Amino acid sequence: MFEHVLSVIIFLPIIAGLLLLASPASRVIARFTGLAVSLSTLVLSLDLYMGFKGTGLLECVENIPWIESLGISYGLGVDGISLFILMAGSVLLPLVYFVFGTKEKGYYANLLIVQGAMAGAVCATDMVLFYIFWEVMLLPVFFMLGLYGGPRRLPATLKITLYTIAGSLLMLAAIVYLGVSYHAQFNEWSFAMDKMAQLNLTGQVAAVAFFGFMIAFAIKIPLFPFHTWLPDAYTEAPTAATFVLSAVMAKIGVYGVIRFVVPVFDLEFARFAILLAYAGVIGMMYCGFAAIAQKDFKRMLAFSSASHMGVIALGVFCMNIQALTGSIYQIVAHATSTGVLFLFAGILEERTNTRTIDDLGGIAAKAPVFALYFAIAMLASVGLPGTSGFIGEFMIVLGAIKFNTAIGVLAGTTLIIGVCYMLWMFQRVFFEKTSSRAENFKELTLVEGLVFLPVILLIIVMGIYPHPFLSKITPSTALQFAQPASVVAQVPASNVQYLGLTIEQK
Amino acid sequence: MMHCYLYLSIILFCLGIVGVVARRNVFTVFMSIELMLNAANLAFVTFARVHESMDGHVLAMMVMAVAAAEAALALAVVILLHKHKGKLDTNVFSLLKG
Amino acid sequence: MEQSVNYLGLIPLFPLMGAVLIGLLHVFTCKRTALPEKVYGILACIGPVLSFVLALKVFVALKALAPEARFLTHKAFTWFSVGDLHINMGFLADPLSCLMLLFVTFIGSLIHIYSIGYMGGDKNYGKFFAYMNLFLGSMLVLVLGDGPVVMFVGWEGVGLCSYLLISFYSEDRSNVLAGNKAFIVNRVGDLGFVLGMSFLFWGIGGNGFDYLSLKANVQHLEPAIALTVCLLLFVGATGKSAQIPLYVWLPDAMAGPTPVSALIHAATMVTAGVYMVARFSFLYAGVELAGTIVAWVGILTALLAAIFGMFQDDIKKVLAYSTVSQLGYMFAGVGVAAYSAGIFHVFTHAFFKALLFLGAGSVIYALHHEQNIWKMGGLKNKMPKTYITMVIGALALAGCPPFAGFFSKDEILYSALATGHFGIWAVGVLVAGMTAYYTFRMIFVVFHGEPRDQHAYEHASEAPNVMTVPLIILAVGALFAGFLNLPGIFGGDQIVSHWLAPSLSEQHPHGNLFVEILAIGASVVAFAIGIKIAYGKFGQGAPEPSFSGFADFAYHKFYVDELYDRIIVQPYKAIGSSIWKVIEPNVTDAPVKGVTRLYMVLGTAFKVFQVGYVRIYALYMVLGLSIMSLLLSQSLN
Amino acid sequence: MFADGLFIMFAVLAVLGAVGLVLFRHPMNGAMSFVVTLISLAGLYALLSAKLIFALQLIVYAGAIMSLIVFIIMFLNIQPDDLPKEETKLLYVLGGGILVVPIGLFLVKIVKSLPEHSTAIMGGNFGGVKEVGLLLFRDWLIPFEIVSLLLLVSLVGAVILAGKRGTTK
Repeated sequence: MFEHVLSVIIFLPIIAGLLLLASPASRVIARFTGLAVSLSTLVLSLDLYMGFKGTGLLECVENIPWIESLGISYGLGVDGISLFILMAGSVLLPLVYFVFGTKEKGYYANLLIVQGAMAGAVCATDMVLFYIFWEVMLLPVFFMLGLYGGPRRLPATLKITLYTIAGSLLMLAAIVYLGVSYHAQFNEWSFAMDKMAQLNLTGQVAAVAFFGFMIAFAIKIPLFPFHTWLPDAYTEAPTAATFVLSAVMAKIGVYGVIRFVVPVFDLEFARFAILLAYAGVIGMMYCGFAAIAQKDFKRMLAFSSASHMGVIALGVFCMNIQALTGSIYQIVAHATSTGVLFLFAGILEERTNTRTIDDLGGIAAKAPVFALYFAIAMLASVGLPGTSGFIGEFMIVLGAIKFNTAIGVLAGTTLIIGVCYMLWMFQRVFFEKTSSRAENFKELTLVEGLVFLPVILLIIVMGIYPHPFLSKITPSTALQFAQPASVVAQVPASNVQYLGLTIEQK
Repeated sequence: MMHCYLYLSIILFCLGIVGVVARRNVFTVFMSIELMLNAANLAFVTFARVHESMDGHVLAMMVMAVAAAEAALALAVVILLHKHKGKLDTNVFSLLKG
Repeated sequence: MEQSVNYLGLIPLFPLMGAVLIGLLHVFTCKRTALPEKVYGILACIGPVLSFVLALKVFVALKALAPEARFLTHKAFTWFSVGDLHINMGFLADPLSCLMLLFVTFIGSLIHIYSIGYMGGDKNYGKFFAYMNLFLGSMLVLVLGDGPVVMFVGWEGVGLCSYLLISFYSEDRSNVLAGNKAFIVNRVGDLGFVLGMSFLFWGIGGNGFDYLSLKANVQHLEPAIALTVCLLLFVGATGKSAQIPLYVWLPDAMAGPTPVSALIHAATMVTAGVYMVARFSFLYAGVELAGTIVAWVGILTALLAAIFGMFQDDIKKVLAYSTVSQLGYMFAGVGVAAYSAGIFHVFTHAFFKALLFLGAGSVIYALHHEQNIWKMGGLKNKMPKTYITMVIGALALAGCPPFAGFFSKDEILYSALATGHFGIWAVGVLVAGMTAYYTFRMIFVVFHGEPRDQHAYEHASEAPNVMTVPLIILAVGALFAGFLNLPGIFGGDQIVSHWLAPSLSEQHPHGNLFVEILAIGASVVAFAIGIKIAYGKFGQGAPEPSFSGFADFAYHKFYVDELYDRIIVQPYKAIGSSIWKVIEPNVTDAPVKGVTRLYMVLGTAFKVFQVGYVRIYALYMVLGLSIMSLLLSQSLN
Repeated sequence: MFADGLFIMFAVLAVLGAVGLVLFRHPMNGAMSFVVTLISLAGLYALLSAKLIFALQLIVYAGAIMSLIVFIIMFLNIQPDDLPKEETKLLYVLGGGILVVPIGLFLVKIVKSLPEHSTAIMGGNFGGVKEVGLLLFRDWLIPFEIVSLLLLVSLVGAVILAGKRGTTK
């Protein structure tokens, strides 16, 4: 692990992607460049992971003054929270190049750019830098969706782009507000994240800024009721874009909440946590219910993803260490399970030319390996113990019970809701009689089988032996609760009672 | 006396505006614009005299040069328009209507 | 701790490894040349048998310890640890889990052997054994887990296997639907389990979330929380063990291959709920109300299932309802705090019910997958071994002394009576009579009388040895298992109860001799009446009855499935589609659409100003300039 | 006093010329009246000691630019029918006049806030060709060159635009 490893992880794919766009490379060259770059990023990330000490503080810090008059710096760093989102992106994205080998040059180039931008957003420790990466992240998705998406891609593209940009602008305003308040309180300019935590924010304006951040992140997550862009975008997007959106980008929304909202707006967060938690739970149930009504398996997975994101977001809002850690663990688990499910859905779509559940059937008999992989990813997605999905879900429910009994009980219903639509879909697609479309379904090729194998194994390993992962997460999540004593002291007692707040004191 | 020159400049400028806004004849509109330029020139030269610095003169020269360039182009456009529509009415052209 | 041993983890590991190995072999060969069945058969039996051997070793090791310190632990690794939540992947063997361990591995091994014959010729032979091994491994994790969370791993694992095995013949939609139903209903129970665990953790879990620590801290638990936890855990148990209101999946689960029904849906998995309640006996013992609720739910389930069982015409459905009914007894047992009696019934039930199912499987096998009892008849001549063993099983099930079921069931009823639960006892005796009736109704219809389907009858023959030998072994168990816990009145010393005592927080009721005799007498009388009626109606062969009135109602299972469909499944789907079709576009998305519409409206409104005349644009400019001037001149001076 | 008299005369002429420009219907009349304004302005420049600008105003503006305009007007051979019918002209002039009043007042207010200053004719070389030329080539060289470029561009543009043939329908 060398000094500027984070910068390399971020900019290697971005530069490679831009070069690809500028050059007249053929599809094959584009694909192999993408593969090579993403694999080298993977190697670097693994190196980073191995060298990660798990102290809970930021590691691999880079800090170069950028716009000094405003105190904006090029600041990077990872801690136990961001590391895993970074890893999820690095580990999962190379899969796409293996699985989808015949796409346009722009497809691969955009994929590279989005990978770099997401890494940047996750590593940035300066709010302005974060905002820049946050916006850059959206552009490749816009192009991929608009250029290579399904037949009804244009409305979906417009909706996701405008919707998220609207949120981002609110966030920008809130960032500027924070910077100005920092200047007012400490008489120097800074947008560094760790300094923002010292801010003493009160009153209406702080609440408005809080919602500026929250809405931006809620749209990205997407948290109920800001999820309406999701079904169309996930369904119409090319598989790789859906994969990126669900597996990593949505998580950066949650990450943003943990990293920016919780430390800076601790008071507002404590005040509104119950509201947000209800939004998470209702979103989980709402999307879960909607999933059962879908005829298109990609759309069903989209709703399932939204449903799970509700649970993950809930974990953040519960304000205790179990739920928060569970949430981060679930982020990784969900990235591996649902992300892979989306890839499988893409394979299904490519090989059968349909997305309608009722058109399929009996694939398990035709492609046992594919069915096995799909089943494992699906079981992880429904949170079966022994797979990665259980640990996080269990901890979130556990934490939610502590936070608020009603929310905890409602959160638990994810166990039932998730399994209903998943099994229903699995039954229609993989069991029953082989349908005409599935008649010639090809089994995964050897390469595909081998490429998916590590992820499938990861799902199982993460379920059976999560301790090594958790031991890197917990120091950072524990730090998040290092200062809630002040929160407890400052929230009026009546308020605490009224909202039913219980803040972890550890 | 300076005030008088400036008041004159203001009056000419306002008359220019009225010409632009009120008239539909292309030539009149065009010359009203020239009038406004001249009003500005007068102010420049006045201030040059007041400050006893000749930068105002230079600026006035430049304005004249720009006016000349403008005249050349504008008249070319007028000729084109006349060729197309046979009218000198600005209201003939309303392609920007929403 | 010197009681820490390192081989406990291996017990579930053997079958799990077997499952992985067989599964991979199957997946990679099934599309090419399939491996010979023998390979799978042998591989599949290695794991269970090794586990059984290790279970014996555990038993011996436990036996050597003093009764009050009779437990072995094995901490494999830290599973997860966050804040004060520390979960180890740890295993605990105490008398209770050891008893479960022994019979699960024993019966599991037998059924594996039986399956070698029964599943012969199936194209998914390997898959079947992979699932079976996976099931056994999960069941052993459930039994051996040292805390509720590890138990939950097994708990869900067996649920998964149950799903996979019910939908084993996955080409048929109804089988898969039955599997879905089982998994989803189980999940409802699991929700209770998870919530129960969570409440328990926040109550007393901070000092360690395994049974030993929990047991040590149980007195710190607030009574209200304790009641909540007990009830929530019991919800989990009703799901897994098919009690009211979640029993509906078990009869449908008979869609799976018969050995599956025997192993999973009769002998082992479904008793997990009872095991769990016994495991948490330290908790339930402190909350009398919870126990009473458990007992009543149990006994009412027993009654309901017995009613259904009397009118079924599918041989496996009869057995399925009898299973539900017997599970009800077990819950009645653990509910009245007679944990050892409940567990003992689990133990004996495993033998005779596995026996009955395997016997039924053998009949079905002989008749080429015919399950309707009204198409059978007179088979006792054709299949003597099956007949005799099944009769033994039936006698045990019906509670005929001195078969296994008699002692265990009597123990439960006696405990109910002795602890003053007269209602439960009375219902229990009634159900005992009904059990005898429907069991022998089945036996008489299937084996006695004249063959109803001559063609099938002629082709029927005794099953191969690999199938009959397990039957015989189980029959021996069904005959003699009861003597292991011979009550004092018959001169026994209740070995099993004493063995279990260290694990359970139970006080044995000190009923007097009169109560004991009353209990036994009533049971025997009920049995006799039941069998008498059955013989009277079906002993000499009877035509297929047509039901009317109450019988018809019971034949259709009181329309509970239809009711659930109407009040849960259909509304669920309706909510789903109304969210998708109505709420999502019209309510949730309305603000977004509203904003777009607002832009449209504003655009149309501002379009008016775009008149297209240069002059007017200049006018706007001047207007703006003028207004600005007005404003600015205010600020001048 | 003589200078004041001249100023009043030129000012009145300039305003009258401008009013004529705005009001005359035919552009030719307007152009002629505009020439009056330009020449009066040239006189005012002279009064302000801007010798070079005075000359340029006469030569370039009143001479070159205006003759170009007049030439084009005559070239197009405008008949009264070609002219737009501006029945509501006076209304517009009135409206425009009302609109510009605030602007004018605002400017007047600004001017009033400036200190009064004499504009007596300066002797010496102020505003002479040499001085302005030196300034132009010393301090204003780059803008000067840019303006020359602008003229070139407009020249080319005018040729291309006006020289288009056959595009009429």
